[in-house]
Amino acid sequence: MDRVKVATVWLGGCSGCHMSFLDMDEFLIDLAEKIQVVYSPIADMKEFPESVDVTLVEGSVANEDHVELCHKIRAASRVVISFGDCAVTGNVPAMRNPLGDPEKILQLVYVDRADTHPIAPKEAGIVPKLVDRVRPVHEEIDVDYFIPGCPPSSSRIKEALTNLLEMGETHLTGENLRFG
Amino acid sequence: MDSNELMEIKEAQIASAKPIRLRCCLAAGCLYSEGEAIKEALENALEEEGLTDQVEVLGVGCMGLCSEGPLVQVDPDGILYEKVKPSDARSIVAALKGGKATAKIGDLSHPFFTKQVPVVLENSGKVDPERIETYIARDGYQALNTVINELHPSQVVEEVTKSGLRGRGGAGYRTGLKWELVAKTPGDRKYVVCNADEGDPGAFMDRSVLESDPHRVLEGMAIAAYAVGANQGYIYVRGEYPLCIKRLQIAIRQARNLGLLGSAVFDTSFNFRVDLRIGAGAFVCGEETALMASIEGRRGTPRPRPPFPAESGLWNSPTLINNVETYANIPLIIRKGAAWFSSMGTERSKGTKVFSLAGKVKHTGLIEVPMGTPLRVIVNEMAGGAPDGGKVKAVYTGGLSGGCIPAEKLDTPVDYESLVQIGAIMGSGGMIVMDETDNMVDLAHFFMEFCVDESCGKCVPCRAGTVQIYRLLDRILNGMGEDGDIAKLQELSEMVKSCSLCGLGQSAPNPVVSTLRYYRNEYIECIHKNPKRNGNKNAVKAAK
Amino acid sequence: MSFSAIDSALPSSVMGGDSRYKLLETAIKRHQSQSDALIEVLHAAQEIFGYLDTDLLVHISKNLKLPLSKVYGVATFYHFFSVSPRGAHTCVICMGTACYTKGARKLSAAAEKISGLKVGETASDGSLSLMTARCIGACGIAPAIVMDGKVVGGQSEEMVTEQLKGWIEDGF
Amino acid sequence: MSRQIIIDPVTRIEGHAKVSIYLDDSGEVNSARFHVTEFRGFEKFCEGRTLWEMAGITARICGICPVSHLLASAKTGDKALAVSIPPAAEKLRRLMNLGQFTQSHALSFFHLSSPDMILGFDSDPATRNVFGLIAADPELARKGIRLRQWGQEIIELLGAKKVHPAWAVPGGVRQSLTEESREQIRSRIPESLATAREALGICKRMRERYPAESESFGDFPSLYMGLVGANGEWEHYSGSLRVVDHLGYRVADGLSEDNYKDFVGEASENWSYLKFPYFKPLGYPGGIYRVGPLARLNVCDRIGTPLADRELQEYREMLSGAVANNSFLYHHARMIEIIAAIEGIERLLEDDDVCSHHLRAEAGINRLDVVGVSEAPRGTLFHHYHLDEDGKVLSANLIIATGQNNLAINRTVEQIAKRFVKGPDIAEGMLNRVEAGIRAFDPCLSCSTHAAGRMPLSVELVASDGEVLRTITRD
Amino acid sequence: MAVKTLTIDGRLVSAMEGQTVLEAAQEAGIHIPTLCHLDGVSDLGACRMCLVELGNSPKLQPACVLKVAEGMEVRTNSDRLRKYRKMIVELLLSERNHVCSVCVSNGHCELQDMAVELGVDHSRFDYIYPVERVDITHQRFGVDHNRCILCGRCVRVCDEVEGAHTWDMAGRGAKSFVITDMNQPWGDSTSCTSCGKCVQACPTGAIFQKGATVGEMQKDRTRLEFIVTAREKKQWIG
Repeated sequence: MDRVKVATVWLGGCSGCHMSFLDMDEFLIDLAEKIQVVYSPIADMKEFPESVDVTLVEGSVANEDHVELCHKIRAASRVVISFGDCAVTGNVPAMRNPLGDPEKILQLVYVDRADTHPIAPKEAGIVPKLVDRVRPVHEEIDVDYFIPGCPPSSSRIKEALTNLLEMGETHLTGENLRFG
Repeated sequence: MDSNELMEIKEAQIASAKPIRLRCCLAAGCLYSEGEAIKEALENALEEEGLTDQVEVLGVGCMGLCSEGPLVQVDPDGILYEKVKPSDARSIVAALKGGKATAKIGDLSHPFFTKQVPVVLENSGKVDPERIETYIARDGYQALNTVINELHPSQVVEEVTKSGLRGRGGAGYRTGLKWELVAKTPGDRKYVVCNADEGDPGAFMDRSVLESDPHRVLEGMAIAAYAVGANQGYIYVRGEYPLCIKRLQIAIRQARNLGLLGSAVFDTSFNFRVDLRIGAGAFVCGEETALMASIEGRRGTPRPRPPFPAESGLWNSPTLINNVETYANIPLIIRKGAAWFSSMGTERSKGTKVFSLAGKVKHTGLIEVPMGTPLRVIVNEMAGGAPDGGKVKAVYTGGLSGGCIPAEKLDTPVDYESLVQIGAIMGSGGMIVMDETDNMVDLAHFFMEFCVDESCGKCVPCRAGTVQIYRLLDRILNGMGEDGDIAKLQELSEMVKSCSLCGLGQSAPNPVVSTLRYYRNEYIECIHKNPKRNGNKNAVKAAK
Repeated sequence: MSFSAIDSALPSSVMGGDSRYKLLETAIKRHQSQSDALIEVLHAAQEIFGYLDTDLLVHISKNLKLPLSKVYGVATFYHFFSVSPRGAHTCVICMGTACYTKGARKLSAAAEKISGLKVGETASDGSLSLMTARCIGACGIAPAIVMDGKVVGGQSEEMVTEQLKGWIEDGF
Repeated sequence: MSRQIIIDPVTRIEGHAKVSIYLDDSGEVNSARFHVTEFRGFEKFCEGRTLWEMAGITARICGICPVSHLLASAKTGDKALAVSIPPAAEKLRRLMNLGQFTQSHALSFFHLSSPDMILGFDSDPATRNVFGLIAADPELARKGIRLRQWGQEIIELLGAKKVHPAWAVPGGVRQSLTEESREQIRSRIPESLATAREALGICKRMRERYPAESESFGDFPSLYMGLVGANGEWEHYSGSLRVVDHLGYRVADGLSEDNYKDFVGEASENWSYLKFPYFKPLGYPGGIYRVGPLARLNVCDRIGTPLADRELQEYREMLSGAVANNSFLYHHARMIEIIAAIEGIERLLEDDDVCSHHLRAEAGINRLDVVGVSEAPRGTLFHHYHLDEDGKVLSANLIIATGQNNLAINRTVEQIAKRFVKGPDIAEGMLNRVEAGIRAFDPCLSCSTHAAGRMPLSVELVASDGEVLRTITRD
Repeated sequence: MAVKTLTIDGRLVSAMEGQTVLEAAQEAGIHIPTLCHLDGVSDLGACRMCLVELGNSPKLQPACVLKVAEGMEVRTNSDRLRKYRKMIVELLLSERNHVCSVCVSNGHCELQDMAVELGVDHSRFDYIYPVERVDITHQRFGVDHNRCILCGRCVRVCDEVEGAHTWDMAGRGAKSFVITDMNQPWGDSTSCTSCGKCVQACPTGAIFQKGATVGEMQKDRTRLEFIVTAREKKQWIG
């Protein structure tokens, strides 16, 4: 049997969900027999593959690179899963939203708070422009399943993946849905 | 005050009237367009011409055809001058002696006038709202006299029940039934409240009635108070209507001075005091439980019903709440009888209804027609259809809680049931006409902006749901809509409608539901304008 | 319902016999200091003082024997009442349906553009307040606006801009 | 004509970044830059939050070293309350931090860097990852996974969550260990130590196996900064800051975090969301310094636990000078630190205080301008809050380990690029070395700003006027 | 008082006249979700979580204020109700800035519990991200308007149980917010008795004990219940 092609990506988040993924520990070894990681920040593939079975998206949509990557993911993935609270709700990165214009925040951090050489990062093609409003992934693309949590515990991730691999779908219920 | 004195006032007033009267509209629309100045100019012109013995100038209430205002009508010959300017005064006076007036002369044979059946508006434009005598001269307060002196309260209730009158505030609840309920509920203290918090966008019937004929409403309330056993009344009137407030204050004072309100009305043991409560800019206070909260000096937030006001209203006492037009019908029902009243209208909707016409029609203003009049007659004949060669696209009735009626359905008669059947409601009587240039998504957006602004914030569906509906509409209108948005709108609308605490929330989605029902294509067109639509989430998924 | 009255000293304007407070006393007395008459008293206070500042609301709470938060809650529920001063000039754009269908939104956009304010805001120098109203009842002359209390009808974007420009240039 | 190579995303680091390599007309590397491409704005949106939430919020900066932020923030909070926390609380905080050192260092080595070292820098990029390691050496992989798990478990047993426990608080900690938990941790010490020693062994052999790499992965003089204990011993939680130069000379000693602004400055660049802290007395960009395992071993006199001290001694003997000036040695230093951490954990567990219930000092706000410091696995971390009288944050400044390595990482990238990247055909392995050089620092870009990559790795041929002439893409 | 018999979810239940459907259901062990309801204070029927279906009526009624009646047929858990409740929770989550992960009430929050109960795995509605204040001027307590769901429990418990009426609701619609006294800093409130009932009454992390860190704020409803029982039933020992 072909292994299920899995991608994990990471947008505006802290990597905690990926860490929680790794916290499945020795189950990862079992998992390696069933899945093939075809794209991930912990692997070296540089381009998102053209066809993926399942993509786990950690993080919120916070800059224009994320927007572009989201659409690429949706176009290439059979199943897209919002992975963790940032992807599901916007969570902590979205705390900047009530402050309004991100340019003002950049000004504070890089110009006002610099001891020397104050300049707000802007180089085109290098540092992506921030979107006005950080948003959850499903506001940008259609999302099939949601794994909330900050981060979702490894047992929650395990359950979601097991369901998906065994039954082809993964609607979490009960305590497994708790945000935060 | 007794019946004889009332007759004396009436006769004295009739006797004092001069042979020719220039009735000068001083209701809000005309007043804002120099109504006072016109009246003054006319008086000056009469002075100059030495006609003050034979001609008098009366400041009167609304004559209906607001779009052609300011209006001046000559009584008794009936000539109606439209769009009068103070500079026209001299020629109007001259015309009394055979000259030619510079002002435009209105066509009184136009259906706008001929198809009207004035019941509530019988005195509008005829009496001076600031002089009680002019009301009494037209049989004012006679019904109250009859009721107090000749009828048992239960007979009054019966008469109202028999008339088939239904609440004119919107829902169409049977007025007699409501009265009966309050009358039957035991309580040391009962209240009668007049809901004059007319807030629906595009509705100005109540304002007009109060500005033009305030005593009629006071009389109706007094009759109601007698019927249900109340001694205290409140009129809750919009703060946005300063002229109404002023005229009501004058009217209450005058009626009290004559012993028609206050203690010992008509020298009987019946006491009825009326106080004004001035709204402070909250649409939700038109909802009866919110209105009562506001009268009690609290935040105007509604509470769940039951208990209904009839059982537990103001200060937990039985309370009768009717709207302005409902009360305004009462004196005539008593005077002319329930049978007369129920001879007008349709099987289940009796009497007449006042409508305010606004939007894309030639003649905007106020009309009163028998229930059951087809919309087509009102919109195309009376209001003259769309102006500037346009085409009527739809009529929006019932204000916020109503719905739109597409041009194809203009043959629908205006009565409670027929309108509900096509997804609109009678509502309080606001009628907004849209033409082909109007975008229905924009209309829904306008109404929803209103709802967001006016939601009291107490219950979640209305407070947060309307905001989300508004955001969706805003997105669609601005060309940022997505394919799933219409379904989302419908789902939200259904929830807000089913779950909101009060009428405001329950009807808030109506503009969306009703425009979606008939003009879904306009929504789709807007969504298709989204430049990013091909890259949007649903499109991408579909392309997979 | 009980109320722990606040005994803090009233502002000097009250103690100093500000004549406006006397007017307010009269209004309160007219309603026999009934707590139910809060909205009537607020109407009176707003009329006398132009807006309802905290001291004034505290004064009203005390006189009507109402909790402070209740008075503030009521004062901010109703759009007629303002807890901050209005501008020296006010421009109220009617958003009634008749006015709306005849382009009221364009008028408000024009007013926002020339004044740099958003509807509902007062200029920081206190020169101008921009507001909207629900139907002022001047449907016959739509679109209508109320400039410093005077209703003017048949407005265009240019007319609004012109008038506001005058105010802005003149300052107060 | 010049060319620009962009490596995007840089993978197998904590957080994503890009690298630009600029080639001159002859195909030689002219310069290279390391870009961090994401920004979240913690410093701004923390304004208005309460002091007591800061630990929980700032922990969300990073999912790998949330404990570092938790501790730095709690320590800043201790100062705001002006309390000294109960001894048990300090011991427990140390325990959690050592648990974190273990898991984070294990992650850095086994999950992220070992694929290069074990499978080879030029091995197939499709399998050059932890799953490739699982396939190639399942036993080693399992050991690595279990070592990290043990570290995470310590965090979980204390803080109820492996990632983002909200446990350390201003004034102390919320919970101590149960006796069972203490035993559970203790029982796996031997296994963990064995794995750590095995990994250290691998690291020791790396210099021989990859001589070219070890010479060029950030081999240059710089300053080093880190905490040291009262007696100059290795420190990860408190103590004072020491700065040494490339020869081991103490440039500054006994520095307090309170005065960090006197010796740490921050600069910004147009091309990175990661700021550039520099040693202030030397100015920008001359004030280049390194933090983290390499620096900590350079600044301390000794570690203070027997096994680790033995390894430190051997390590120092191996070095040509008094200090290590080569970033390749970060791996080696990191493994020594794991051993130090395990020994430290063992020692702490012997103390019954770890099961104490006297854990928290309570007080109101007593100081308004407060700075806290801790050693994160990848280096010194500063939290600086300005509070109002009620404890609301008026402003926050966070200086993070990887930021402090930013200048050094940039220099490393350039050094490696100049050594390995040669036109006209750019082999994948050449570029992987550039990334591996970054991995040596175990950068935590989520901390600094958090980054995410997007575009494929591409080599762009750029004309001098900036026009892209040709793009070569690597899968 | 007369006993009324009604059916709730097909079960025959008897209740005293004057009791609400919610009380009757609770006594019968039938769970109806609530948010603005708080035992011991008056009910508003505002959150709409407890809406139930009645007989053939299309109108939904809030169980917390609906009085039992003879022969009443109540359904508390239809698909339709669950769908609406779920939407209401989504609306609440998107209305203000509820960042569960860093909230003092994370794990002990009634809104969060409700999301779990109703299977809310994300909100379909746009997050509004309003600018809200945090007030920690009070010596012992704080209020974070970002997490307020405007249920008004604090207002009622302060008025009806403590009798201070420090809290009330100001503004209107989506711009409503709870205030202390004249919308002044809580610490400046002259009426607040610092009793802390509002803290215990608040269903989310909006009102909290100062010093509470993330996830640490656990509301203790039993203390409130104790006071209410003691007052109403003159019963001090359970």
